[in-house]
Amino acid sequence: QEPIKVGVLHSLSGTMAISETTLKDTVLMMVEAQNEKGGVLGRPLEAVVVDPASDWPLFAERTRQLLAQDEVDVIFGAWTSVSRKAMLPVLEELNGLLFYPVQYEGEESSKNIFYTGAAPNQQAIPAVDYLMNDLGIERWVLAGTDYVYPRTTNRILEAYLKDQGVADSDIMINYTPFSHSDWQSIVADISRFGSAGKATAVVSTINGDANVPFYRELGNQGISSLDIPVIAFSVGEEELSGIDSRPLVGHMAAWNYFQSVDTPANDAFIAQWHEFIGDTSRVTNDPMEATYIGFNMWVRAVEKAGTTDVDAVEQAMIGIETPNLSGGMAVMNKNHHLSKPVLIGEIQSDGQFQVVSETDELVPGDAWSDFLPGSRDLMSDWTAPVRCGNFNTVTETCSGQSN
Amino acid sequence: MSPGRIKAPDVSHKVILYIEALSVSFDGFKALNDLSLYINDGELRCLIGANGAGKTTLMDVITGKTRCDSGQVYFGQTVDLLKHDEAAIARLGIGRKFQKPTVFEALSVSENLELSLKTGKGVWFTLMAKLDSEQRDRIDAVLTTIGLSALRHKPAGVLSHGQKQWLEIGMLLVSDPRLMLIDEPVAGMTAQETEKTAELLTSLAGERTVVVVEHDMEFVRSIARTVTVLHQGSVLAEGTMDQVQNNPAVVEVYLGEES
Amino acid sequence: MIEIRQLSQRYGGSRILWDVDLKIEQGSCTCIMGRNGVGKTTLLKCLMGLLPIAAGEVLLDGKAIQHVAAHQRARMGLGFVPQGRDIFSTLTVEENLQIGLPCRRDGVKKIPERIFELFPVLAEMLHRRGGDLSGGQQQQLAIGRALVTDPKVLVLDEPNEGIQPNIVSQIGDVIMKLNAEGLTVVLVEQKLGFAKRVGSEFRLMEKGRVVASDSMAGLSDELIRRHLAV
Amino acid sequence: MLICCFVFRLAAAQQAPESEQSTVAANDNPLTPLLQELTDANLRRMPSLVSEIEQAGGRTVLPLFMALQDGALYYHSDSLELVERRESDGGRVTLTDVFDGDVLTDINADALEQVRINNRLRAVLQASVARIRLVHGNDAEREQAARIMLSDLDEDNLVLLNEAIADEQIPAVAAMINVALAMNVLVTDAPQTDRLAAVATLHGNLQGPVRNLLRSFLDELGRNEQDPEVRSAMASAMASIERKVRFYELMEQAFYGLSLGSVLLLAAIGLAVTFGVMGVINMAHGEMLMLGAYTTYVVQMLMPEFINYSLWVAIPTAFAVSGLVGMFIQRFVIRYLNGRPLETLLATFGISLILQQAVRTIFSPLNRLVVSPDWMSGSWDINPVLSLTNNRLFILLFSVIVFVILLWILRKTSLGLQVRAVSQNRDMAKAMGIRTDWVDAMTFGLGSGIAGIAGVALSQLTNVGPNLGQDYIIDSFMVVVFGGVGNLWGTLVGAFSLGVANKFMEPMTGAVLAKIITLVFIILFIQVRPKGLFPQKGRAAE
Amino acid sequence: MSQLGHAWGELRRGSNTITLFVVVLFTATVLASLSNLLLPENSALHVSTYTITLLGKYLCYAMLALAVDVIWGYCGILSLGHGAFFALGGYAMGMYLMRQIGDRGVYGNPDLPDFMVFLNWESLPWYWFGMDQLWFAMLMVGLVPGLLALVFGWLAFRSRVTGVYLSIMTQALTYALMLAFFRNEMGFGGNNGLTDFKEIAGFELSADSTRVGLFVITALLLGLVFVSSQLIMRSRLGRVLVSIRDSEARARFLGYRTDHFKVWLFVYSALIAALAGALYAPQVGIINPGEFSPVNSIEIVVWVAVGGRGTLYGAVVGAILVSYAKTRFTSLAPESWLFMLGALFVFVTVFLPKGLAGLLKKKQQSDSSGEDDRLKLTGGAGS
Ligand SMILES: Nc1ncnc2c1ncn2[C@@H]1O[C@H](COP(=O)(O)OP(=O)(O)OP(=O)(O)O)[C@@H](O)[C@H]1O
Ligand SMILES: Nc1ncnc2c1ncn2[C@@H]1O[C@H](COP(=O)(O)OP(=O)(O)OP(=O)(O)O)[C@@H](O)[C@H]1O
Ligand SMILES: NC(N)=O
Ligand SMILES: [Mg+2]
Ligand SMILES: [Mg+2]
Repeated sequence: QEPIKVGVLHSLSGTMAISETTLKDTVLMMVEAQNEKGGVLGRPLEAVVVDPASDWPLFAERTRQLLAQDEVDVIFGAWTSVSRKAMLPVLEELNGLLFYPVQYEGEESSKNIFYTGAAPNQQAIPAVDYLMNDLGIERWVLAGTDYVYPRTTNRILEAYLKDQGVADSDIMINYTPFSHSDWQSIVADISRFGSAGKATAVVSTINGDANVPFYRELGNQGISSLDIPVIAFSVGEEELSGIDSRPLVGHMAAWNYFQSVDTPANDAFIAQWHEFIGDTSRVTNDPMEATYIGFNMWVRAVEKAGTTDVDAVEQAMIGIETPNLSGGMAVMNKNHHLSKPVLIGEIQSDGQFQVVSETDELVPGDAWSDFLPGSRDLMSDWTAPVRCGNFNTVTETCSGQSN
Repeated sequence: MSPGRIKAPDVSHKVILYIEALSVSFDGFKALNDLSLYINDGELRCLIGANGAGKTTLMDVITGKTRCDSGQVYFGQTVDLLKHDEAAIARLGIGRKFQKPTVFEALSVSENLELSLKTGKGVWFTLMAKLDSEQRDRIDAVLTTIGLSALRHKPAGVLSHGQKQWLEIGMLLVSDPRLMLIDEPVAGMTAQETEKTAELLTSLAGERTVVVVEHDMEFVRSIARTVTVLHQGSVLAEGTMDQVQNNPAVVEVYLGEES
Repeated sequence: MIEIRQLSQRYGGSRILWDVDLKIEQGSCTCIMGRNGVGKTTLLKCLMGLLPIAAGEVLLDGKAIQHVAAHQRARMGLGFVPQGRDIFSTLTVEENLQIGLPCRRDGVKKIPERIFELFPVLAEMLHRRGGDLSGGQQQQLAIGRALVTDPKVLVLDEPNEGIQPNIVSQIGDVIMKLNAEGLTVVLVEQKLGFAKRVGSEFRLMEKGRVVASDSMAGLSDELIRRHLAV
Repeated sequence: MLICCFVFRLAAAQQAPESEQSTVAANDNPLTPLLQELTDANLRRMPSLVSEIEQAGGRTVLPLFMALQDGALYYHSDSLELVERRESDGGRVTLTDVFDGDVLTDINADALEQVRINNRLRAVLQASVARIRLVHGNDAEREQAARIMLSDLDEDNLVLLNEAIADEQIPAVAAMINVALAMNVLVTDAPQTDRLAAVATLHGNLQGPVRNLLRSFLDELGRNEQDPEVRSAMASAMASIERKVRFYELMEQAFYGLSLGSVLLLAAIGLAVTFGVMGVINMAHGEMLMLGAYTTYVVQMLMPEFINYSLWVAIPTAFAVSGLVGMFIQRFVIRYLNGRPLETLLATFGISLILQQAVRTIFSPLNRLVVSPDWMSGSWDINPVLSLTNNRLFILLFSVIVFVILLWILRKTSLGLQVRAVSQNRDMAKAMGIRTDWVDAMTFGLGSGIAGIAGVALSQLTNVGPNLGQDYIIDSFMVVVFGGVGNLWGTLVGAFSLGVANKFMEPMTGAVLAKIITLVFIILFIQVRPKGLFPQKGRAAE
Repeated sequence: MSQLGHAWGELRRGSNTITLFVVVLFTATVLASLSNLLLPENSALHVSTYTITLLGKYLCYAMLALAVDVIWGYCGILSLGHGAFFALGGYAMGMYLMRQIGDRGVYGNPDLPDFMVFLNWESLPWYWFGMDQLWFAMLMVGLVPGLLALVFGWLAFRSRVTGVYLSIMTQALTYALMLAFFRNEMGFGGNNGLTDFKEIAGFELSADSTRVGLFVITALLLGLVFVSSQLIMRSRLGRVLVSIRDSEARARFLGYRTDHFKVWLFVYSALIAALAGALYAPQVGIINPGEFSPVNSIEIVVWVAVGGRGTLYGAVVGAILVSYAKTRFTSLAPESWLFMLGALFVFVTVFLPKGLAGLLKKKQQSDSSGEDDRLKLTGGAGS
């Protein structure tokens, strides 16, 4: 039987290897497990792993290589938005299929990409709601790494907070470069901002590497979750495994999945992961779950379509439901985004999260934010008759890449 | 096309180089101390003086390499050398041979000479420049004079110490300067080569002005008309070779008993 | 004391030394002479171990040393004053002198006073950077530096280049004095007068070969004309 | 019954303190059902439950609250007995009785479940603990309790404060309580004289709540004090506070600057040796830092019980590891590049790639967890607005010590002299009997080893991951060049001045722009002083 | 006129490296292009568009390496920041390509690129004006990096910043630019940079013919830059540059204003780099601040060193070879390619000090060297 080729396009070297290597392993694990179950459509799966080396143009080149040279049927890959943006034109040109497993800023919907991570409305907005309603936060620090995901998320949050009646003077926005390591003055500023007598929280979109020194500085300056809680969107179990989490107990993160979620599916997944990676101290995290969901959905869709043909699979994907690890079912919507539950967890001293809040219903991922003027009127629907990733509901036209 | 041409210095008062009250110090150490010196046009002047007297430093100031603390240096009546940088001074027609031979090691011997030619030195000029036959002849002639014809295509880096000395002299010759400052030309040369150099320098004087620094007294004697003795940064004595040689102060600090 | 047998040397493709044979007697002062570029410096560097040799043997006190590292040769008693002085320019005069101390076989850890007696100017300039000295001062420093190592053989490459006359004669005196005290001297020298004054032996080189060797008295005008004249 | 046994223990615990004789009989102790409820209450019920426990138990529940606050309160899944479960650095678990602190050995740790806690509960606990401590705590605890109450002046607390001031002996504690009371005077309708006296008490007080309160009185949209006399007193009190705050903020900024400088210094100082003195453009320098940091990680892995001492082991080990790797690199690569400094850039760049990938392969690409020892955590609180973090303080001190030692080695040992000689003229150095090979290897080893030590310090500040080196290499080169290649003092001054400049700019420009401005400044500065702050002088340098 | 003739003469006279280089380059280009366009896709000789794009990228890198070699190999100016000029050229071209998207962006805004729309930019910043015209964009491709090089070079060379100081300053320059371009406020798309290009000068970028066209243009320009650089290096100007490399002070005493030469060369080199960047952006499909990263610039230097600095063809060969190795290694051995690449660099420096070109030269030399060298060498003075 000719194998079905699965492209794996995660950075194994360079700055992003820190996060992406795990996802490569996750895909390999899923492929292996699927092959044990007899493959897909009776054909074995074969993973084609390449290393784009955290170099964005290389993502485009490798995508082209996977699609044109290796002729893979699907790609699981990318972490940063810029790498996805670099891949996108190639995917559309060569009609490839990408599963993108990381929370991102939204404002995109391509026929060739399925977004299994959270859109801002599946992470940021529920998190702020929780802080505002349950913790009575009145003053906000929006701290992020200076790139498009934090920028967009914070812009959305700013608009949202103002909608909720928060004054300008009660919002502080701060951006730092990638891998920023000297947080002394910023943390001191936050501390000062938070000592004005109003309950203050930090909404952090600080990216991976910069978090360790950030949290260390928080701990050392004695800012506890009681004084100024921090809720992060990019800090998961994997990031915490590199930080001494004892001083961070009580700070929070918002995700669609936590390793600590107590479900049979999750227990099985964790066991499978530990066995595959051969290290029981390795943790799982949200992008892994997103990869897991994406992979299972793709398998289901291929089986449903009876072929790996991209157009057929793309259509078959919509409406597919597979179990997520936190207990419910994840649904793929017409806009290529998932409906998922949103969880808020507090950091525990063992580096795990304790879920303190969970949305009652699944939150459908929103490709276009309702809080940005440019995208308020846009919607995405890849089913007939709209078949458009950015359909303007006012002018009733589809602009851009879908032409 | 000759963008390299530069007005000749005004030597109406016969003096081509005025040095007045020149002082240079390094970290408080006075290398030149209120030194005054006048060089006539067409003269062959020998500059002697103890090691460390400031001879090389003087040349450094004249050629723009070292900034002085105070004093004046004029080329002819009008050109204030202190206001020019090295390249401009070189273009004015002041050439120099260094005490420690410095040649362009990666370039061949003849290319070293080609670059020293007295022509335009601008970017565009050199981009378009081509050797004309006159220049070619000139380089050949100089190569013969300095005895490096056979090595013309060798990179200058492989030359021995003495050969580099000759090449430096060659570079000076080919650039045809108005004023030549020559620092220790015969160091490391055999007696015969020294003689040959003496002849060469004597023949150059007259049309050009030559200032030679040298410790080889025989050599100095063989070329000198006027000798200036520097000591601790100022002029100790000046005169003919004989006068200088019999000056007890000079004997004391420089020549020693046996000369 | 020193014997060189069938020494050959090449720079890349071109051969500089051709089967050089050379003997230097204990306590002699041997002048190596020859035109520019005949290979004198190259020969000395081969002797010091600073250049790899292509073939041949170098013996010091009957022991083959061609495979001994340069720093070992220095410790075995070869003191070197190179052409162009090669002062450590950012080191002070004092440091330049101190560098040689560990080489001494007698374990003395202080710069011997003797050096400053020979070259008083060094005492004056003790704390100035070596590179700032004038050429002549550097030359004296270079000789002083070599003497600090308490060598058995002093190898000098044109030590008078650029030195004021009274110092030249002083250096000559120093060399003769040291020689008289039993130090073996190997001297490359272009100036005939000086060579004749201090040297006891001469070796003439031409195109990478030793073409004549004799005691200084045997240096005839004929030889000079043939091998040294331009 | 197991519950009986538990209750018995509780009763015994309540008997223990002499000052407060418990009159509650074991059987009708109102605490018992509450404590039992603790084991299965949901998080919404918890806050009120905690208050009830506080009411019922008074000071006896303090250890319980402390354990709960730390997430160390567990219960046995069958017996529902409450125990305190603590884990040492090495992972050894100790179970103790919540009330008397006795070590319990007869309980199966696997059957324990944690009493869950969240932030809201922590806040409630903090207030409860403060209330208990205000009365029963030691001096420091009482002062802190009063301070916590500053931002929470409800009636209960005021009663407690008023009681407490009556027999408070310690001036510092009394002062803090008085501040709280004075704040209360201001917010109640007290007569003018009282209010003026209260303002006088608050004059120049740096506590955050005091400032906030005064600000709100001066704010027209806030409480907006009407009485002009009181208002002007408040204004002057506020002005004096703000003057002090500004001063301390300046101090704080200077400290941040020095501390950033110390990190730059540590990162650069090894490079000042390999690059500055030896002239090797060492692109693998960052990886030497990285190796030092990973060494710290490995050391901590090997001695989990002694985290507090791990750094003292890590420092020499890191020096040895990075130093040996450096010597290895020198012996097998750089040695062949003598006299070709620019080529060393190429080779060391290759080596840096190899080393990065090597740790990725060995330790995984993930960041490694390096723990701070207790003595490096926390901060030195000088006053409410100025506190210096301990780890930064230690690193600042450490960087200076490393600098002094290095300076001593290069100035006072023969190695220092020899390396300078070798880097200037290798052949001549050989001719002077110097073992140039050995000197090169030792010096490169020294520079690398120091980088390793710096890595230990960095492991206390930032990620220990394969990219660690890359984050510091450019800054290191910048510092060395800015200070003047070959001059250690230059590196010192360069590092500290860049650090301070950066930190003084940051509040105005933000971190990114501050960094850009610093870079542009360095570029322009080098135009003015082409050889850095402390150029090598003399003829040879030309 | 006569100069042209002179140049032509230079070109013909024994310039076999030039001829060889040009012939090889063009044969390869023509063959690759034709086989992509004419041969059916399943033919064994068909060159895929993927390969064409890859080759196009390599040629851009080759041009960039050439730019570095011109200053480093011939004038001893080691720039660790040449990626800056490359990236600026790329950005200028990228801005043009962004403007060409017009209202086909996801928000359908005819004036503002997408990233500006969703970050709420009201209008196009002034520096974006005119970038919708190819000629203007091309002007900017040269002007902006050229001016930057001029200002930086003028400042640095006039103050005699040399050696590692200069190298580190160029690194600071590109690093500062990287941080600046990362900032979203700059209006260049922040970390994402510029991407999702649609067409260039009216041609669909995704069409094979456009890709081949870009590839051919790149090859042509590389050839042109190579020939012109080769001519410069063979002129007296080239020798002056080498003399500056050997001893700048001495060159000054000969009357050369070495700072002028260096500034001129630096600008020339920056222009080549910018041109390479401008060709790179449309072929790769994205330009972002990562191109400014100092590591990228170091890699360029590595290409040159591997190929052999001081020989232009060496730089070209080095760039292509190392990039090819990287491409191969990252797919053949994704987990360990860095070991191989790192080892390659170490190997080349230790065993091939003059790079691959040096290896070639050595072979030639050892074939033709004889014992008669000594005659030339021991001439001595006079005779
Ligand atoms: N850059 C410098 N820094 C410090 N001192 C210097 C510098 N240049 C020269 N000197 C000092 O100035 C004095 C004069 O030096 P100079 O080289 O001019 O002497 P000189 O007359 O040429 O000697 P020689 O005949 O030995 O070449 C010396 O003592 C030297 O140490
Ligand atoms: N590094 C080198 N590479 C190639 N050839 C060299 C090198 N160094 C010296 N030579 C050549 O070797 C020959 C001998 O040089 P050497 O320096 O030994 O001469 P020398 O006898 O000391 O001359 P001088 O009296 O001028 O000092 C010269 O012809 C020189 O060109
Ligand atoms: N999509 C992100 N987190 O870059
Ligand atoms: Mg002199
Ligand atoms: Mg010699």
